[in-house]
Amino acid sequence: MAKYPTEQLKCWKKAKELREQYYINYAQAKDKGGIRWSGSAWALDAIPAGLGKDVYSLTGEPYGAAVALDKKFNKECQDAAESAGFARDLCAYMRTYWGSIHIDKYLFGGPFPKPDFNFQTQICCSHAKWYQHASMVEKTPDFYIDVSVGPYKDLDDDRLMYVTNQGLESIGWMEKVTGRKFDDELFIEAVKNEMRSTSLWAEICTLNKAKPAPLDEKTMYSLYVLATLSKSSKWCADFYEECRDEVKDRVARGIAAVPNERCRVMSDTQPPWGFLKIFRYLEEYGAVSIGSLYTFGLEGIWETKPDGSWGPRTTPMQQGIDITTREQAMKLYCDWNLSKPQWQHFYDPRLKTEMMKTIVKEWGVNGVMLHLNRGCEGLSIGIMENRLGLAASGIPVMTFEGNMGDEREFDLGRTQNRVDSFMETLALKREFAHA
Amino acid sequence: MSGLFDQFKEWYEKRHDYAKAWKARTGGQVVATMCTYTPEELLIAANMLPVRVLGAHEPQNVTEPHIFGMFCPFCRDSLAQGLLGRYDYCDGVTLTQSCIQYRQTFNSWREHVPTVKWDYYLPMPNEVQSRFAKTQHYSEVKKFRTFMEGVVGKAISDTELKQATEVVNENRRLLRELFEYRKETNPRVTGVDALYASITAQFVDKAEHNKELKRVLAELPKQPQNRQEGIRFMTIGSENDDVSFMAMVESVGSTIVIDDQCSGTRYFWNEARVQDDPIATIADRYCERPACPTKDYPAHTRFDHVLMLAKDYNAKAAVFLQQKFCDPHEGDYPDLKRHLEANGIPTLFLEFDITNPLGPFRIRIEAFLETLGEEELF
Amino acid sequence: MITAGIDMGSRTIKVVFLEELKVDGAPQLKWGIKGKHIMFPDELDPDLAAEKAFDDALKDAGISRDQISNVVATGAGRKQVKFATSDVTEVGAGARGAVFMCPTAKTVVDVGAEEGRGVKANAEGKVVDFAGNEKCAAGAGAFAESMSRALQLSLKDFGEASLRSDKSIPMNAQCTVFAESEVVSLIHSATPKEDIAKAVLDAVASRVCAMVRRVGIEDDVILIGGMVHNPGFVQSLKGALGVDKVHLPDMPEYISALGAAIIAAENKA
Amino acid sequence: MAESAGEKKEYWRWQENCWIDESKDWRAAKIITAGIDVGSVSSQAVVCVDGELYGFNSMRTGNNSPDSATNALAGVLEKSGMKLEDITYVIGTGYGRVNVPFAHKAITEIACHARGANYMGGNTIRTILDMGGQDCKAIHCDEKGKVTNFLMNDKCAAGTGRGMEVIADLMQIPIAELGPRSFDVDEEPEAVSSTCVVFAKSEALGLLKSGYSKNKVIAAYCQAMAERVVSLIERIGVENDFFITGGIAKNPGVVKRIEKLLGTKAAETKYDSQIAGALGAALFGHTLMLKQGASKAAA
Repeated sequence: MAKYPTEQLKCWKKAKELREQYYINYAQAKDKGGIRWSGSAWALDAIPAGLGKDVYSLTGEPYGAAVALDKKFNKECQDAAESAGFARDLCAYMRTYWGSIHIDKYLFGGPFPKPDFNFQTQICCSHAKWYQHASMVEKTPDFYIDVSVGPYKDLDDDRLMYVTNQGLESIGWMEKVTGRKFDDELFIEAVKNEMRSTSLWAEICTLNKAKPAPLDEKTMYSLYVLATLSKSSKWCADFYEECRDEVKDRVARGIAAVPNERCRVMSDTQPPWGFLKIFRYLEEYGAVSIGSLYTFGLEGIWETKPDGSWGPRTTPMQQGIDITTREQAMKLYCDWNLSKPQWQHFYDPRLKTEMMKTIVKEWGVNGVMLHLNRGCEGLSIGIMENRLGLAASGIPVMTFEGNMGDEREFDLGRTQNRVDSFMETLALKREFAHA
Repeated sequence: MSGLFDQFKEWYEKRHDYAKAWKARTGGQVVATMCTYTPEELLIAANMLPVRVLGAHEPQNVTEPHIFGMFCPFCRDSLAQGLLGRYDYCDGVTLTQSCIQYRQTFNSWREHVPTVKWDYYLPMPNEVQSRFAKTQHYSEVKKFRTFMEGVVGKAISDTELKQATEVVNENRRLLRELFEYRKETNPRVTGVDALYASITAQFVDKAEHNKELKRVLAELPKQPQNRQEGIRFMTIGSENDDVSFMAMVESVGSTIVIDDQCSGTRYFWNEARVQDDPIATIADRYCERPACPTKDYPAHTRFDHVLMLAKDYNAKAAVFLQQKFCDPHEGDYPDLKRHLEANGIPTLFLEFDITNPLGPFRIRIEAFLETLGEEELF
Repeated sequence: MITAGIDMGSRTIKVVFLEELKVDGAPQLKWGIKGKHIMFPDELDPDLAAEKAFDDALKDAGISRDQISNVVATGAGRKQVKFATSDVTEVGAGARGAVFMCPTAKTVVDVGAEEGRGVKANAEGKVVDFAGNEKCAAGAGAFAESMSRALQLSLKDFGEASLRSDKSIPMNAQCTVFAESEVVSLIHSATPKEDIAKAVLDAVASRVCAMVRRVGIEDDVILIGGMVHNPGFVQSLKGALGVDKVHLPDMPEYISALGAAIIAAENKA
Repeated sequence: MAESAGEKKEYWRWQENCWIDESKDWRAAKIITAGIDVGSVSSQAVVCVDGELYGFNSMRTGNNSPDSATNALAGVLEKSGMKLEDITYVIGTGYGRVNVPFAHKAITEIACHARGANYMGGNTIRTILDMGGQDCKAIHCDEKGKVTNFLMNDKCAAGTGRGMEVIADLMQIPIAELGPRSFDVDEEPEAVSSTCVVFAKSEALGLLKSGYSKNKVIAAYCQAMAERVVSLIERIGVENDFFITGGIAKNPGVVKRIEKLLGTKAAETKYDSQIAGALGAALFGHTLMLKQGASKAAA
């Protein structure tokens, strides 16, 4: 059965520790007089970094995903949000986060640590509502940066400056609500860190083009999560460098994530976090999920290389650009973020279909599994058009229904049944069953 | 009842016939629009007829391949109408950025409705409260103007823009005048009448619509005020043109006196403040209008606006008409409900789908009315 | 060589035997159906039920167990069949059986008790693409069945009644449970039975059709599953799909078991 | 068709029930009123004499609502020897409330359930949960039994009685036995994850295959239903005393679990919980008659 050698990823443990430390740091920030803020995993987090070296964030979506792994606590949160009158079809992470505030319990122990301010990026319809309600309940000041200026391919200076100006405005606001002086050097450093982290993460994903794949999607979740927590921190960028080197070494030595790799699939949108075993189930068929536009493009920043292939975006530092002023840094930083692959489909599903087709081609993917995620409107918008677009290109594709953060909407038996049918269309037989 | 609003009713019921006839008569282009943030002034200045796409409230099976079922029924119904060829007379389709759900309708429409010749996505800022929003929207409206000039093959002059703005402003003014009558005790204008008037403004030639509004406004003072108003309701939500629902509500002991909906007041509430630069006039107007929840942050400006409407129109209770799966409204609902109830306006929540079961809705409305009255039973 | 397919459904177990026919000079294998059998399991223990169904079927067809070279199981309980050599999903088995019965079929519409499915198949009967309904739009055969009960009609009369109606009453609810209330209210408002029957079958056909649209509707279309027996449904389905002809195979309930038996033979060959 | 072979038992079918209070003499009464609740699944008739419960009949709704209303009332009339003319005022409620041919007035079941609960559970009842066949309501009322707020399930049928019927059918266990059986388990299972009624069958079969006993599957379903209902009721808030009406009130497997989740006990009643709507209607009729009498007397 096993065709390839495999071994545990060495930096996996470190990633786990960094993640745990992050949540503890946030909870304990006040003990040392630090600053706490909360916002999205795609908030422009290099900006608050300019407030000092003791600034700690809590990003809402990863927090929701972390809660989703704790069935009992998750339900408590979801029920609390529902009792407050919020519909079940709203963003599952958002409901979890609200519920956590309403019951005043933090997943990692103690009461919910109230942030000094909420700092959010608005692209989907829920991101502003999320922190509006949170701010109302917590009585916390809130600031939003509207980044919905259309797809990156159509970006012009006016659009870029709209976002940049809001970023610059947020600095004065933060100074006012925290009483701290903003440090441009710290900010510029954080911008560089973020560019480094997100470009490196794209590079790590690129290494998964190798056969056998050195990483499977389930493992990638434990790695990419660090960027969703704190992409502008030095520890995050440094970790990705270490991780990149290890994955490179795995490729060189032919180490596989799934030793019986016979077929490569990709998924889409967040997985149903309570049911990651669906990836183990794929392995029973020798199918490895090499990633998704979600794992690649939520925190990875990409560009099309001269040879037409997809690879990590070249950072301004690599281009030899000297970043010296707040204004220059902000503009480069906004431009960088606006090129995020996972923001493009908000305007047109064809952009996402094309990116997925690129992944299929370059990563040697045999079939695509689309998660009709009832928990996230933003990432499942246009998903049926993606299905049509992929199928029209002759790419085998299946859909399954679920919810990233509300397991009541996922049906394991039915999903496995769908996977069975899909594997049959890919001419794969189940080889073994996990205990 | 015969009457005063029959022309609006006819336009509503035969909207496709109307648009086709308009096209044949004028030779102008018809544009499918998808959100009330669309700067119609620009389309009118280009001698086009903006037609807002509405659903048909019929079961359909054509959108399943395009939109996943957990998205808002209005968006799915709107797409269905395109896929079924009901808007085959529309030359172009345009969407001004609001909620992400609407974008699916627009994207699938521009890709799969074969009669579409051109399409334009206008990425209007969402954070209209930002002090940079108007500058940014100014830039976007300007780009739209340039695009439209390409479509019609000639320049759209400032004078044409100013004239178009005046026509649209007049329409807004007249609708406000009409809605003033709803403040009366035993109002002469019912919720159904008002809906016909405001929804048709979204697809009938504005000059023609203005003429009809003026005629109705001239007749209204002569109408008797003999309707028993019952409980005065306000409706809150996104798009609603379910006339049979509205008629049912008004048949069981209530009158709908005002709304905060994009099929109603949000569409026409504020006039554009005329400035020297016609583009600035237009861009600012849409940033200043009563916000859809999608664009209402950091401050919830809607909450006090809705309350003000309820007070001004003496609404005794509010009914939320929630499009199922509409996240922006679902996100506002609990806090808005609390805000209204804290200020003495009880609320009822109803969830709307493409087609609505009138029977179960009637039970809820009647039960709600019973909580507001029926003292003789106790 | 005789192979067998066993379809373990939630309420019935179906068995089909297939015999290889030797035709001199034929380039491809030909098969003939050797026997078929249907059973309603009383007990919920799937092992015992499968054993019993298979034994009864063997007896019925006059075949002994050692004549069977290969058994492929399909259906919801396919993993429970201990004596099966391998298994195949009902999607794969259904498509294979359907294309066997109608070699020109490209689109297979499979209407089961709970779920409707659209399958795009190639000339070999392999699945190219498939789509099944999501939660809130589910409900197929079982819904029609319980509604026929509510109207106090047999399923057969129910289907025939619908053919006598030319009304189209839209069903508003997506969820079948709510759709049931709608039917009840139609009954209360004294709507003629035939109109209600048509409304129900139109609604099921429309849901199924929405699924089939995902994979695309390409001629020829074949319908499999118990609803083949329901002429009213077939009529509604044609209307919804906008096609003139829908192939209706003989022994439609056995198509999945048949497909499994064919796959058993092909795997052996 | 092959499927028609074999008689199918209807395990989901619940008991029909007719009762009169033999200790009362209706002939001596001043005011006799009736309430008729025609629901989508069941119909009830209640007769009150002088504002007290006298008799009721509970039966399945047939395929004609006027007939269902007539038949339901006929049960009580027959048992008591009363005639329709003896009843001064009739109020219809429930889904078919406007189809009760002999009714003088129609009132929604929401108001009637609250009024009925106020009688059955006492005037300290503030929160009522009504679990019907296809819907589920959470109602708040004041000390007079007047509704102050209510919520109904929308969009999803999970947590309605229909789900229990499906399970009864699938498990081949009469519906009345489901509750008691749900406690006959070695350990309390977690709730089934998906409460979708339409997919209940496939989910239950999956559990059986994974080694669950029938009772354990039932327990997992009762728990899921309880959780679903509690999430509805928590949106409106639970204020004591708390009372459950409707068919599911007779299923201790669900009721006990709801009580556990809410941390409060439902008020007990000696009456059949299914008649609350019809009873409320009859009581409203009584109040209206009293007021009319009073106004006549004054006039």
